[in-house]
Amino acid sequence: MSVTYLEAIRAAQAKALRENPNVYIYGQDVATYGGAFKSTKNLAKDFPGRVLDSPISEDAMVGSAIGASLEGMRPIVEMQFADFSANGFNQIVNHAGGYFYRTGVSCPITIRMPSGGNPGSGPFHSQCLESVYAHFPGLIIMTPATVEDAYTLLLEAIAIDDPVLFFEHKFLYNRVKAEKLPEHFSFSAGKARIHRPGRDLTVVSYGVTLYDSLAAAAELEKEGISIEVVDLRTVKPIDTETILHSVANTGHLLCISEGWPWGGVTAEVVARVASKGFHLLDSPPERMNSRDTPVPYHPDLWLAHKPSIGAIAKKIREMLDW
Amino acid sequence: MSVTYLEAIRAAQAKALRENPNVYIYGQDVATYGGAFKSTKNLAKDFPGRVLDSPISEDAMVGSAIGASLEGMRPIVEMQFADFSANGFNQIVNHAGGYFYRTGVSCPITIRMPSGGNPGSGPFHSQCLESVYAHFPGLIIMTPATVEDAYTLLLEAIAIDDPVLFFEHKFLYNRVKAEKLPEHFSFSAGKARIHRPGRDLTVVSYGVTLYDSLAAAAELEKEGISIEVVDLRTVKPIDTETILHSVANTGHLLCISEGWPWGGVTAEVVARVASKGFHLLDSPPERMNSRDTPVPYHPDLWLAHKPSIGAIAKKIREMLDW
Amino acid sequence: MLNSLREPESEAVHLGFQEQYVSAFKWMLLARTVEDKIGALWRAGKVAGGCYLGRGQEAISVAVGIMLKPGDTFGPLIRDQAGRLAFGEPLFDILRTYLGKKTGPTKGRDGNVHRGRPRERIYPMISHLGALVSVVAGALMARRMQGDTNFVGATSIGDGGTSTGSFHEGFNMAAVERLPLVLTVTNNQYAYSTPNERQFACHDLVDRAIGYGVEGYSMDGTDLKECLEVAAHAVRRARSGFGPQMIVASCVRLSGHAEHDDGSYMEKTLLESPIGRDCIKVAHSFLVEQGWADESTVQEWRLNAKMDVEDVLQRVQREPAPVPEEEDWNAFSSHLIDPDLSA
Amino acid sequence: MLNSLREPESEAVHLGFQEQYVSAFKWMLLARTVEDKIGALWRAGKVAGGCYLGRGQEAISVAVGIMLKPGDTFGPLIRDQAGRLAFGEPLFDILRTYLGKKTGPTKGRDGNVHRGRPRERIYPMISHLGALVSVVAGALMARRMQGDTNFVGATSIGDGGTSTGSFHEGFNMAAVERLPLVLTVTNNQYAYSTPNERQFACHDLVDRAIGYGVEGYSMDGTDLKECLEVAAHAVRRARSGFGPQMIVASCVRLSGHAEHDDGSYMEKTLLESPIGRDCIKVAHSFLVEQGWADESTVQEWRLNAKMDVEDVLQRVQREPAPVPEEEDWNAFSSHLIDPDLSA
Ligand SMILES: Cc1ncc(C[n+]2csc(CCOP(=O)(O)OP(=O)(O)O)c2C)c(N)n1
Ligand SMILES: Cc1ncc(C[n+]2csc(CCOP(=O)(O)OP(=O)(O)O)c2C)c(N)n1
Ligand SMILES: [Mg+2]
Ligand SMILES: [Mg+2]
Repeated sequence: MSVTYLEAIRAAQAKALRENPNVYIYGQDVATYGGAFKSTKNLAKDFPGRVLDSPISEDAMVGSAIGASLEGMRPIVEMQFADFSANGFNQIVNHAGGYFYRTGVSCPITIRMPSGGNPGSGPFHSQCLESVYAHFPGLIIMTPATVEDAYTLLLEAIAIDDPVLFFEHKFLYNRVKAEKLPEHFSFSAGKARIHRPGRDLTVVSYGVTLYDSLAAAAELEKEGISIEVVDLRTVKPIDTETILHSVANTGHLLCISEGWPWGGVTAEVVARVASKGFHLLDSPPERMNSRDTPVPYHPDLWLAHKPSIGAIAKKIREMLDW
Repeated sequence: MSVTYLEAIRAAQAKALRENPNVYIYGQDVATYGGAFKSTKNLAKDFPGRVLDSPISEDAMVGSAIGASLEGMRPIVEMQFADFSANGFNQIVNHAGGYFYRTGVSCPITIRMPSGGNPGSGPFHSQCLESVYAHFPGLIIMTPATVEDAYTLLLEAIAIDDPVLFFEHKFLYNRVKAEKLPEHFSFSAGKARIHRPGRDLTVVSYGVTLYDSLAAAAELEKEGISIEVVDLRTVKPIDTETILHSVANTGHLLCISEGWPWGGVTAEVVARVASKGFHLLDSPPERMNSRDTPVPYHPDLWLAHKPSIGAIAKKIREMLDW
Repeated sequence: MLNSLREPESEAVHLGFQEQYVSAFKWMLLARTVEDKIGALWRAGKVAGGCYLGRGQEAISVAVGIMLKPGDTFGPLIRDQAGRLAFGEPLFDILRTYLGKKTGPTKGRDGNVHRGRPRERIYPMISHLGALVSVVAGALMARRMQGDTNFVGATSIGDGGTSTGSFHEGFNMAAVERLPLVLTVTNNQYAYSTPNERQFACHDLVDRAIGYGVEGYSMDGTDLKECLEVAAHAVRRARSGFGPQMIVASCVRLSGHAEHDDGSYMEKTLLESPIGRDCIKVAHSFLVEQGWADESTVQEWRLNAKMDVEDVLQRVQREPAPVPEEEDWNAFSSHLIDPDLSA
Repeated sequence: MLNSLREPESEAVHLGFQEQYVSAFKWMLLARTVEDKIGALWRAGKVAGGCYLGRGQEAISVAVGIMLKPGDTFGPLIRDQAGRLAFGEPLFDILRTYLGKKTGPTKGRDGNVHRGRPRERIYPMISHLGALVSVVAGALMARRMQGDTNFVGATSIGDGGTSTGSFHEGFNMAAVERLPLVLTVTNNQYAYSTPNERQFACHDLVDRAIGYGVEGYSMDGTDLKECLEVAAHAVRRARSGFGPQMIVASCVRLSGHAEHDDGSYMEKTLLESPIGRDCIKVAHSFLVEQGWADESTVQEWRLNAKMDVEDVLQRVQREPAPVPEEEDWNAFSSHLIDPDLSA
């Protein structure tokens, strides 16, 4: 028996629906169809009246979740693709985001954001928008990379009293597996994790590039280079402490994301380490991102658009030669 | 005779309308009323049929400008407040932003974004959104601080073949003045400027915080500290070269913005300097931003929400003690 | 003129109508009074930011507000002072918010029309027009999921706000879900300076009701009697399971868009048209005609309203402003705070 | 059934109608043929990403496409293969885009339905539904400002797409500006898996026309004759200054939402209803009944379509894919490139 990342997301939603009568799911094609990626498969049948198809109205989907949360509900909104959240942008950043600060009343909604690239998905079904939303006050931004995190962070997202944007990576849906789902766990949003300990250089990443980083680390190990890989897990808040601790041990930082380069997670991480951990650094902190263009459709272009394992390894070798 | 920042914006539009029959202005209350801030005052009268009131439809305002630009027009869209561009977000980032890369055809639209805080403006009429849009490929982001730049950069925005978001700062509208508008000038988008030369520390800023930085520099001058102040002018592209050149002279970097702290201009600038100019730095590069909450309404809270002159001076003193 | 897509049951002046009318009128007076005061404070430089008043729209607003019961949901818009008061918003909230007091519902973090009491189901608006429609709809969906019955929600929008995508998505969703939502479209002929003909092309905004598949009414927003009748009818229909109700009320904004705007672009003839009447004057005459009040009674009510406002204002003015040093710069209600950003 | 808000002039089968009908039918065959081929390529793993076909919607799409003249603007949606061809999009564009060829209009940067030729006024769609309505409207505004006359623009939307705020804002704007925009709402009963009753609550989407103040028609989308008549009428009205036209066409999607979807959630009875007919079969019978073509002629047309598709496919398959090393990673067309990001 094994569980995929996608199944973990479905299982977390089923558990939340089962244990809390105030949880419901709202989104396009989530009911009978079970969602474009089948992440709500069977849930409408198992929880009648609590998994509802919405019109193609991202603004109103989020707005309605805000209203329902004020009535004590714990709505889960599924965006069909994170890219379409652009149409719900105002409700997310301006309505949900500032609710607590402006009114003193919290707005516990969870928005599921199927994110990231797949070959052939193109400019409008591939985006990594975590950095855009993280810029706004009041939104918690989760970016699980592992099956376990997909499960526990989603449960935590639903439990948290603030709006949470849950960036699940589509490329991982059926590609990563775990033996089984954790039964005992404590919530840990906002905490990064040393995914792979190492001595020589710290790679900070999350989502799909975590795996590319691990693959590069495995390659470099053969050359005697020991890489520590930190999985951010939550990009807002960022766990600066864990990052600094790692950099203190290695003296080198490379931050990697599939998102666009201007002002995203990698800029934030590098800026923090440069400010707070300047004296820990033995070489300039570096970052890698996808190219500053729309995500291209053709699989070959797509591969060249984002940081590859080879490019990561090359960058690390250069950094350590410095 | 003197010209305000607001008058410069009006004058640039008038010049563009006069010189190019394809220029027109579209926005809420821009015609008879002359715009919420009067930045299109009299233009509807002087250029009949070319300054048009739009419905309250930010998405369609931007969409229509995209279509018109494909027909050879040079539309200027006025957002009543930059904050309301959230409702036109999808058209800006997904439609206009990637147009050239996807189709090979350019999309020359200018969107005017009255931005930034004023006492009593509150969470929805004060936002600095330049960093949000800069994250997306294909958008040029201008942030003029001076009367001259408000004039020449706006003319350049209209002339440029790409979509330009023009972040004019409302606090500056009637507060900064120039003797007269430049008559001879060459376009210079993408180039930063040393606004004030100095020896001891580089402050990089733009928009309203440029003035706070200058005031802090003046204060520190009395203490014998010589601050170089760089005005970014355009935050995408960022003129890394000018910044690095300045840091090479001073050895210290502080980047200041009125925007929110997570992943914005200051993170991008600090990350670039940390990567490319690591060896130039004699102290950790630092940044200052507004607080990570909605912009508060009460004038006292508002003042405390953003970097103050005093806080800037204090930070610099600390950095130079390091 | 009562012009609905489905004919409402005849709304004769029913038992209790006089009482309701008088009560509504008093809220209108109070709303006008407190707004006049806020305008004066604004002109005296005592109110920071914008100042958006509901002059001329009190009848429409109060009619909806007064029909709601405790437990119902209200999502008021810019010019809904009268409805807010009728639904139970204390005068204190208004003045504390306009004066930015720490004691107010937003603690000075937001101002003027952005106040609310979510726990008591008065939803604070964000500035982005149309955004509240789906929020109120979602609250009603939640009530239904929770098994509640006998509740309605009301919210409003201006002629300009109907052009927003948010409005369309929210109202369509309410129609699909057949929610007990009463939506008032207050057509005051202008959105800021923009006249109706630059905003929509249909004959009457109530023509949209059929396209959403909801019941719609078009009414004279300056006549309190008609406003009360239509609102009573619509709220009752919504409460009884007939789905969303759309009320389009015609009137004229009796000031500029805000206190900084003299409204000089407005068609002068509008004020002489029937919908250009001041609803308070219309109601005043009606009360006297009906013999429900005489001049001196109305005079007394006005005085009471003035005294109430003055009294609350006196107290609020002595209340503290927010203290920046004590401000909790944290937008999260959960334990998750980023130490790097909260500093 | 022709059901318009304002009665169109009687549309008898006019001179040249036979020619037009036959020509439209051939485009429909070509569209179906190339889509069948693309579906097969997709199933064979030769098409990356999604595969959204227009089976069953050819009559509606072609009717609009064929009425447009060179110089008009067309903003096609997902299932507008037939209309694209009729308006002049080369078969090459379709296959090059689906196969991600460097030679295609997007050079492999975007795929499938996102192709276009902006300079020739075929606008590429972005995925976000509704977004093209205002873009086409803006292009028409531009033409008018430039002093052009005698032009129209057409675009389409699905039943699901009508729930987007973009659609509402764009179409309302077109109505306010009284632009020559023909909007086709293709109601194929489902948006992906979501049936009409979870999408809107009005009786017929044409009920929205009156609310926008535009002329509206409701028609059977499986009958090419009716489609051509209504489209001709609407395009003529738009061209003659009667403002936006809304055509609501009913039909059934004859596949799943995309090739990965078997559509098993669809009501089985729909396919047996009149609107569940295959528009190509209906037109085929009509042609034979009218004596405009006999079986062998139709057979020949089908063959020609197949040969055309095969011929173009053969050539396109030999064309090069984009080469990552040669890719210009630059989203700006002006000289402004950020050296830090273009590296
Ligand atoms: C989405 C959005 N765009 C622009 C504005 C700026 N704005 C505030 S009020 C207003 C006019 C509103 O007109 P209307 O809806 O008719 O209401 P009224 O002021 O007449 O009561 C505008 C354009 C806004 N609040 N929201
Ligand atoms: C704004 C937006 N949200 C979600 C989607 C995902 N999506 C793509 S097609 C589709 C269904 C469209 O249904 P409809 O408009 O009826 O057109 P049809 O597919 O039936 O032709 C959805 C939900 C999208 N493209 N755009
Ligand atoms: Mg109005
Ligand atoms: Mg459909």
